[in-house]
Amino acid sequence: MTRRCRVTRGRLAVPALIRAVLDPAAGAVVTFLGTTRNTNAGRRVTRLEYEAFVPMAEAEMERLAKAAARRWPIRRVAMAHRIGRVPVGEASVGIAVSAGHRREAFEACHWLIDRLKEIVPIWKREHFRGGQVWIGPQQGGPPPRRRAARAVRRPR
Amino acid sequence: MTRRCRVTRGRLAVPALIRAVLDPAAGAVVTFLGTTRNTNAGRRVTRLEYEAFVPMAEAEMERLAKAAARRWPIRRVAMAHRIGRVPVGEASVGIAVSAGHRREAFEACHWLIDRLKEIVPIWKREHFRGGQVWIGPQQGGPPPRRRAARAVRRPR
Amino acid sequence: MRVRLRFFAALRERMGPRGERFVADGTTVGVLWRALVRERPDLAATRVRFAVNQTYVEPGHALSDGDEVAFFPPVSGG
Amino acid sequence: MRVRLRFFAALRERMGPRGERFVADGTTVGVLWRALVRERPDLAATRVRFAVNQTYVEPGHALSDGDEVAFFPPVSGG
Repeated sequence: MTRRCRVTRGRLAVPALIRAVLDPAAGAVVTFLGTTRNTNAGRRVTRLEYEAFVPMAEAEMERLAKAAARRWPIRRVAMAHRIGRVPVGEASVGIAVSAGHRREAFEACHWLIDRLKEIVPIWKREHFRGGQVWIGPQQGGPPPRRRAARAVRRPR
Repeated sequence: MTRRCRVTRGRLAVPALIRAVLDPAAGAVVTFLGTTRNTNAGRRVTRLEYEAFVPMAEAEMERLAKAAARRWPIRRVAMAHRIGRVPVGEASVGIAVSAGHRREAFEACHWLIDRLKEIVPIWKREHFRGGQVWIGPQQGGPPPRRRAARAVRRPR
Repeated sequence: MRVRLRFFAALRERMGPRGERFVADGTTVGVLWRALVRERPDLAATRVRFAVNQTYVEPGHALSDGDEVAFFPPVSGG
Repeated sequence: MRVRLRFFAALRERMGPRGERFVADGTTVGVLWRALVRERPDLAATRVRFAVNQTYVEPGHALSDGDEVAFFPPVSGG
């Protein structure tokens, strides 16, 4: 199983991601793109900003790709995660999987994005109208950053 | 729900397919590509050749896109099917679905390709080393075309 | 009344892409197909679906003058 | 022995991206974290995971001289 996992800056190169998994023995390519949505939890999102522990994030993505290849008969995997600012409508993450048949390509791709969100060391900060906040339960208690906490409560 | 369904000649324009479903309210884009595999049922495939009842195929794809939007909260759908010759490794069909969240994008995209294969009036003829054959149970009885039937049995 | 015929894939190779037929009022798609099979017994084994004016119909669908009737072998797109 | 520290996301904003620490032989990652929390009680509520030399470890993992210890808030990539 061939794999190519990268953390990158700037727009995700989706055609290159797909080209990386094309394979004469594959009948199916499934691609997932995660894009910045303009709303989240009732907030009007203006952009996301991603930070990664780059070498470990790439190594963890490689491990996931290998694990997927043990679970499903897939041919190739390509994963890319963008860091820095990601405006609304642009992709922060791309995962492409090729396989002989479509079921395993769909299942492996879905599993990879689920697992990526759980374990790959990447963090997003959401910038919205009136503030910003780290996403994920960063704290057991209430949000620590006064500006963000205040802004969440600001009526629109 | 916005949709764009086309039967086309020449290489599938995958970036355009994905661009057609980008949406500021979408957090997920799932894309399926069906590609010509170099083997099928033990035969060495050299290319596929597709034929469609073009206006009805486009109308049926539109109907499927609408049906998917009734079953899942999706944002946009783009479907394209290539006709004519499709060499090994190239895509014959592309389906892109955007949605607020990934689960519905995966499920709708998978459902759309399953249904497309069942009902959209498109047919493929497989060209392989030594012959050619229409795919699908075109006949209740044995393969009708002497050349294809003979070739299937030819040892490699 | 007159109906236009369309054939696809393996059926097109045997019947040609298009045809025309005069049928009695009230003729159904299934009756029309059986008439074709009587003339071409090699079609008898063919699994076929019907579309009239680009919409799938059942064999009991009654034809109207000017209809376009399409005969499909099992589809295999994707 | 000397270990290098790395902090990310919300933790990086409080602690800076990098640090260094001298610890007794056999010190575990969990013990090191509790020492940091004693000095910075505002960290007490933080949910944290640990990686040593770019591999996830449990709090009971014993450190070695020269290790790079990374402290992660819950990840939120994708």
